[in-house]
Amino acid sequence: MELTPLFQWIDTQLISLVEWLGLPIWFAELLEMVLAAVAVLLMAFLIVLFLVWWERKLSGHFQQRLGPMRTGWHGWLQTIADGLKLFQKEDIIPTNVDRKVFFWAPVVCFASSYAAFAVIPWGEGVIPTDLNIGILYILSITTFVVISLLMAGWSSNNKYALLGGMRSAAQIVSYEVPLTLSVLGVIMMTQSLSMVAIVEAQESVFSWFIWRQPLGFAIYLVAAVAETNRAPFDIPEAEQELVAGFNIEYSGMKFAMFFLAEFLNLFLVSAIATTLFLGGWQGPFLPSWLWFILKTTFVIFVIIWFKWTYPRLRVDQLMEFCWKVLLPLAFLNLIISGFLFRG
Amino acid sequence: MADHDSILKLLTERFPGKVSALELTPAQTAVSVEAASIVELFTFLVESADLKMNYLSTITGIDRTDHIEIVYFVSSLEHKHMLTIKTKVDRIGGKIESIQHIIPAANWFEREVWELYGVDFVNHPDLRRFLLPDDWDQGNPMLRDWDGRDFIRMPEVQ
Amino acid sequence: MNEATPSQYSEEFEVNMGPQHPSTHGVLRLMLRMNGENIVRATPYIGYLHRAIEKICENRTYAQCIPLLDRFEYVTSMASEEVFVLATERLAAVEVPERAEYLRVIMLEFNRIASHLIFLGTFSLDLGAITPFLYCLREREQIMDLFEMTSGQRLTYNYIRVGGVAYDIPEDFLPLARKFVDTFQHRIDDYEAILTQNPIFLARTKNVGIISKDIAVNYAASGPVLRASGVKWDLRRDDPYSIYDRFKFDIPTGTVGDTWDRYMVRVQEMRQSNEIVRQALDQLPQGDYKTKMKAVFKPPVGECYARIENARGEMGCHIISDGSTKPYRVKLRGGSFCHTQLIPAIAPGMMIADLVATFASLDVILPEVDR
Amino acid sequence: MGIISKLPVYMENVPGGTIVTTSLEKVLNESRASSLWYLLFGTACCAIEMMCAGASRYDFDRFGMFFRASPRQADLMFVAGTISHKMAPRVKLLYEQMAEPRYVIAMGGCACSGGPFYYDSYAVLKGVDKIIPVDVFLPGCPPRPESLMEACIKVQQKVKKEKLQDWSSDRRG
Repeated sequence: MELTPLFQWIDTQLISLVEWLGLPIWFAELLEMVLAAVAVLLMAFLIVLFLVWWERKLSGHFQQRLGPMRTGWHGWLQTIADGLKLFQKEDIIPTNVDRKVFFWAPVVCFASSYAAFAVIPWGEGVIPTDLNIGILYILSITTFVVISLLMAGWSSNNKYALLGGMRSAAQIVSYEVPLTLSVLGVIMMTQSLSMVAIVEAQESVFSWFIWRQPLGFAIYLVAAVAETNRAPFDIPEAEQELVAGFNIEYSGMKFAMFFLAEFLNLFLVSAIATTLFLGGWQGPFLPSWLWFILKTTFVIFVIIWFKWTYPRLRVDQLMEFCWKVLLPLAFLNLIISGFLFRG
Repeated sequence: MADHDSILKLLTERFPGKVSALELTPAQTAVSVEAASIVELFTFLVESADLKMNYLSTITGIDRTDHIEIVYFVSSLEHKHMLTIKTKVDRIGGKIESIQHIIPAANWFEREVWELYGVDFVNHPDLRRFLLPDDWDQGNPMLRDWDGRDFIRMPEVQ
Repeated sequence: MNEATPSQYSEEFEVNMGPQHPSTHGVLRLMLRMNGENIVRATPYIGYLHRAIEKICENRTYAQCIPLLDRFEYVTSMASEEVFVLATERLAAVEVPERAEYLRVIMLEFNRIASHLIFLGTFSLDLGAITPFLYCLREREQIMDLFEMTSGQRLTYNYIRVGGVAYDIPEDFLPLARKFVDTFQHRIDDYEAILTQNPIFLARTKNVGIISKDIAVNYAASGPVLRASGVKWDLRRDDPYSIYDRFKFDIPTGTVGDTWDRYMVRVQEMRQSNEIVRQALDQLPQGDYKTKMKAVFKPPVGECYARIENARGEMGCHIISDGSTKPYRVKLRGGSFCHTQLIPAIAPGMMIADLVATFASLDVILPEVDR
Repeated sequence: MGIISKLPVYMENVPGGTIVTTSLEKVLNESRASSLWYLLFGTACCAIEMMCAGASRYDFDRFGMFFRASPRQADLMFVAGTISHKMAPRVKLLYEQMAEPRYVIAMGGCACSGGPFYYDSYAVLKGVDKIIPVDVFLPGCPPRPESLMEACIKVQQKVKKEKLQDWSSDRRG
């Protein structure tokens, strides 16, 4: 039940349509790209709708309560209701706020995490564009999130937002380094940056990189959790200290964009984890895209599990943990994988 | 564990004119002191070896219609005994020495008595309003003859 | 302006942890003067919950004051009723039957456990761990059922009256209470499993917000805060009231006086209270639950200061009576009042996260501060 | 909210337009009712009952009600507990910071009318409706979590009955 024949059929239909209209051939390519982008956008919205509902249900059951029940069977309409409600909310732009920066911050935040979906391999041959520098592209594009947090923190003209913005920028920038190093370990073994090549290098279950790079996987997971401001590292939005961190002044659709981007980041980070360490879409008999979805959901479950058990780290402990613990471990991991897997 | 009589005897000899024993209905070691020598008494209470009363439970202000009475409750954690100290201050514009530099706990207790009863505590570090709203202009509410803008008294139900 | 840090470009700014802030328990405003992440000066502003309970009590009879006392300290209402009733009974030399004394001790200790459960919940909530909050409230609901069964209310009981208690306990109170007392032991082990050995929790609480012994005594700290600083002072043992001398329980004390010690002292105290309730349930005598009181209760002229060991330290009530049916003056003293006074003394140099953790460990609730 | 507020006026004269507005209205109201995020704001004993209502046994999350720390993102405000004169301006400020379709539940006797502190107290505001418009008054001192749930259901019913037209007129000034 692979999806590649479906894409070939769409491809031929598009070309015949373009010829029938007498347009130049490259127009079909353009149309295909637009279609792919729209498909990924739809997939992104669907994922976020599911994830928000799933986190509330999971957190409910962790805490021995039920989570949303009233809106639809077991509350599956809950996130749609939240989205529609946020759509109707008054869009407050406080007076002494830097208007343009205030307006563009959520857009940059959402755009950067959405742009990274261009190279996520959903399944066999199901990948928007197979860049040969796939993983490098992702790591660089996701740093735009830092800029958007700073923009939000600075422009809201609110002390808490400023503190929240500064803290999140410091946190994400410093956790970028161990994240990249742990990814480097995997790339050393596959000799290629392209996501598809990484996945193909892990055919059988025993050849997954998690077995050959356990330390790398651990560092990646911890750094990824810090990258998305979640769980023990969620200091920017620490309710107790900074009320709501950088998105304190945002309401209505602007807040929804931040909310969307946060969950998109969560999915992105776990998608990369499955591609790099858990063998992407490789799996015995289920269709490839189903394997990819199952593995990513498992990683998301673990990250959500972190959030509802661990207390929060202090800012300086967080930085100390990154530079004095995670970084040396990442270097060690590089050395080990260099020795063990020469050539 | 110095008991009732020995504390009273010790204090009355130490401050002959100023401190005198007091009998209260439920028996307790109580002493009345002049407002002027309050600081002297507290320095002695804190420093003296066999008393060592440095734990101030609370300070109460009472409006006795012709004067304002201030009651200090001091106890010692080592010897486990407690002493009630009562002083009198005149009702309007009463002045008394602040014991904040001897026992820091008195800071907020004195501030409260100042705000609600109007007793002025001399050289208290920051006598500022902290219980009532900042724009409060209706005097000291705890005095018994006080009446305010939207202050509704409960009607007597016979 | 910036004597704290040598760099001449840094500038201090004021942050207002306002009256509406998730981490301040209730409505306390902390004006923090910050230099980057560190606090230079913290000044608490209180009075946002000042309800003038003492002024109201001056125009109420003794029986009418008790519901007001419930709202004075609403997390441990039984304790605030007990302190008022203790002072009145000492003033008027009223005898309380044995069964009433035992019922009072059982209710007081259950209330202490419920209060410490709220502390454990909000303390871990302020450190970011959300799940223990829900577990603690789940246990607390069982205690709420017991209270509701006897006094009819979940939070403001109006149960302890002058001369005894309001109602006798229903039949199915004892089995339920025993069941709770037996299972509660393992529940505390569950909480300790999540929090006590958790490295992040240790990093956030060890050696944070240290209150030395002399600061604690000078600022009249009391209860778990005083004991965590190493002073072995518990009013149930050192200024005995009611029938606490008939129960065997020990007083947990800390050593350093940091946030971790305050947390540990309260967790151990929950175990001790559990033991006290078990012994009280075993020795519960039969008999009537309140003495015969005259309809119009007029205590003699005089004054009395009673103090009891509440979950938040020494709770005192100074009653002055002029012989009429209404108290001439009622002065209430709560432990949180002095603990809030501590903050400016220990806050300089801390970071915001530490101040939040320390303030949560002081377990301050605002009605005691503002009255 | 420009487009939405003029929508019902144009839809009237389009044939069959009213069915569209009523069905659209139903969907919008339904979504607004079933995701009321409440502001974490409690002053006195009612705040403890509100905590219990949010905890495992009575669980607000079943109604889709999730607490938000910042007033900007909240649309339901529980005034839980006594409001003193010193706190009144802050409550008003908080109410004004909330985004427009906002609702207020005056929880407990103190918020409704000053409760046990009505007589002889010089510092208590006699009812929060003197400073902010209140949607549902909830008696009780403190009200049980079940009655708090009932108040929330009443607010939800009120939201479901709202018309799209009254969006065009500025509702509460």
